[in-house]
Amino acid sequence: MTPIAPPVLITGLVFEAAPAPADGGEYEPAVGTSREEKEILATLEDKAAAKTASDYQHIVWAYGILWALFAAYGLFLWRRSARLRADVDALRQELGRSGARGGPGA
Amino acid sequence: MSGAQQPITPIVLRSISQRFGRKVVLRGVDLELRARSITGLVGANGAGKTTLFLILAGLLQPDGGERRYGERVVADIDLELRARLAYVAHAPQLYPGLGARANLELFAELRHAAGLSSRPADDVLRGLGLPAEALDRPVSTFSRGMAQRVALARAVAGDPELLLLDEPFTALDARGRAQLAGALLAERDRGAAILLSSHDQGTLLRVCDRLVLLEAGAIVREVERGDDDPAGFAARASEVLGAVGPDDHAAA
Amino acid sequence: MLHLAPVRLLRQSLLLLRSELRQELRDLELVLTSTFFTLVVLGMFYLSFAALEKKHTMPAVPGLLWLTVAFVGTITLTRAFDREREADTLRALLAAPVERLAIYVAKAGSTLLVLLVCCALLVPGLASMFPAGQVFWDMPLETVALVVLGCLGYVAIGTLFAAGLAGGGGKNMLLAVILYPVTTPVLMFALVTTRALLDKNPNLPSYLGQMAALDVILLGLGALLFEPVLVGAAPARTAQAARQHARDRLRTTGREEPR
Amino acid sequence: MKRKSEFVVPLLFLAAAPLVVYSVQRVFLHTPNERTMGTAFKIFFFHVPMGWLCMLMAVISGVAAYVQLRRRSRTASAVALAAAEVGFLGGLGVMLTGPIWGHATWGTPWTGDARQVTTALLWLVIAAYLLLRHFGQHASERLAAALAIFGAVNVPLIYYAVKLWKTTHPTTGVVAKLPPEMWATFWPGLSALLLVSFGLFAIRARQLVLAGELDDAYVRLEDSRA
Repeated sequence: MTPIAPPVLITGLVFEAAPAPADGGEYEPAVGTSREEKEILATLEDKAAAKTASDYQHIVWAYGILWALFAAYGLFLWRRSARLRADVDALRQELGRSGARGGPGA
Repeated sequence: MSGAQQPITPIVLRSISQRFGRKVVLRGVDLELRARSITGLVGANGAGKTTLFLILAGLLQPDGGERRYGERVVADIDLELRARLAYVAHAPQLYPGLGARANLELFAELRHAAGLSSRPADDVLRGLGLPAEALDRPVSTFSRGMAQRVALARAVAGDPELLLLDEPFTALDARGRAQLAGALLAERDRGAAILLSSHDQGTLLRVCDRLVLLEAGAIVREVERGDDDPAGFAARASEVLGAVGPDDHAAA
Repeated sequence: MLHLAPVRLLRQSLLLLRSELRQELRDLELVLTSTFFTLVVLGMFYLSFAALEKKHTMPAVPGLLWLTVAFVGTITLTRAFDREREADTLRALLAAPVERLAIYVAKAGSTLLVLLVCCALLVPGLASMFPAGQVFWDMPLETVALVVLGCLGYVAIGTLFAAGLAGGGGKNMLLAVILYPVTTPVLMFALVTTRALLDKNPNLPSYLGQMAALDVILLGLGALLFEPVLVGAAPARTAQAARQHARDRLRTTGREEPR
Repeated sequence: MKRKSEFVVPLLFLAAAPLVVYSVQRVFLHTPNERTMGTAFKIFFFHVPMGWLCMLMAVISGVAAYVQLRRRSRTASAVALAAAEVGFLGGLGVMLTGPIWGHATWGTPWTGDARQVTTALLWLVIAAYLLLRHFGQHASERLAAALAIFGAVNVPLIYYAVKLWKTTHPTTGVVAKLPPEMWATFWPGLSALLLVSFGLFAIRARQLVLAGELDDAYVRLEDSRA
């Protein structure tokens, strides 16, 4: 967690109060980026990270469904094939039987 | 236009076949229908009789085989051919709300609209024994036999060269059957080729010039009435009729 | 002597349409059941939506209008062809020397008339029920054009499929299964146009024109497919044999004539 | 006897295999994220081709159905049914991934705009066709063919409806405005999908033709015994 304390929300007030501890020397303002910008960036990065994560979840779902659809259709086709093959085998058997009886198959 | 003058008889079916998937309804039927002749089609229920009628009337396209009407090999039964054939189905196919005369007049007007002629409705209906008081009653009040007569009247009104009758004698009493048989003979003498299916053996024997036995979608027997030997025909015909089996008559 | 095909088509269509109407006038079965159903639906709409504010009725009215047309259309077509099926009269017409297209035209025409009678109740009903429908009163000509075009498109498709099911001995349950998805494009166009009418959109004439074009396409398609669907075409081999035979005959007669 | 078509299917799949790998690699590793729609844009690369597949198959089915109706061709009947099945699959893919994309980008699974609605409609017509082919009797096969033809006619309506109803959905414009590297990813994905789908379609069509021939064989066997 980034240390975003409630005061940040009222940034203006916080930063008005901030330049005070000149005596302590423990606080040194970063050059180039203000704390405000940093914290805004951090929030945005957080949001972006969350968005990307959720996006990836969506992508996984979408692609998962697509592959599953095709797999299901493949399975359906495969089952049809098996049934057809069984049918052809049955026909062969019938032919063999009528062949043995001296039918046209002989 | 010159084709219209040529007769559409004889009608020749050559190896007509019809199937639905693995169920074969007709297998290689060869049949010839000649002018001035009544052919009786007999066979058990489900032998494919009705399908054969539908194919001849142009209501069903066969899966294979050839239909020849006169000189023409026919792919579609077009309007010109339909003008010269008539089909009486198992059901009377009449508008129940209309009277007998109105039913006939509708079809007569349709013929006129196409430039075809038609006999006056009243004449045909009376000729088939429909009482005058019944002419304008709605057909829905008719008995099955009366409706059957109206249907036949409608068929013959256009003087068809080919008359297809699927079970016309059903639900008729003996007098009605005799009347109908008389009408059929008259149509034959006018020059029509008639195909007739029925379970009524007596009438078949009386009117038919030829009997054809349809079994499981194939024509298996044929007997013709010779000029010389009426008794022989009767004997052979009874044999064919016997092959249908008695159970099926009851079912019809 | 046979009349030319267009003459036959026109005369036989009129005859069949007249016969349809005559039979309908005898007992008014279709008109009565369909208009009654329309009234019932209108009543249901009133109970369900009378409390809507005006801005909400704006998008609701087109939907209510065309949804009702879809319902009534299904009922009318089902009943109209059920009657044909009960007496098997459709087959009698198909076997008679009647242009098959005339059967389509007559059936579509009579169904259209029944639908229009229903709309004659439906549109004023909606107009008086919902404030947004006021436009129907304000622009009567456009409203009539819209309703006629919408119903015509619906009937053009509906007749084909209802006849196909009635002729093929198919199951009637399937009619609803087919009719709704197939007629939705027409109804969608009708919806858009109705919304344009209610919005007083200046492009309304162009929308109506598009609907007319769609109707022409659908009628053409219905007419084109009616005979093949009801009777079927000859198998390719048979058709080829017939053509070959015709050619042979032509050749032989051609040879004989010079002699 | 080996037929030409028996080599076509493995060839299609063989050609599809590297394309599938390549397109997946491109989609997930190579292609930059789209700015406004974010990572979820990657769904686009299969969502849109699925839509195209659905429409293409509807058109194929309609044309085949017309041939079937006019010439009574059993092969055309098989092609029409196979195409409808694959089109149904494509439509289902669109309808399922569409809401996922919509949820990721607009926060709502169903925006209810014209293209969604009309695709759903086309899909319903295909579904009705399959129902009729499956449950209708023999005579309704011709009616089913008419239904397939109407499905094909619906396809241009789908495009037209988008014009008529201008809404939030990315219209054809978005696809056209795609930067070239997106297109470079899009085409392999589309080709892979089409190859696989045509492979499945060919298998199914051949199965149906085979089933018909099998019927013939049974009938002939029965004939020879009679």
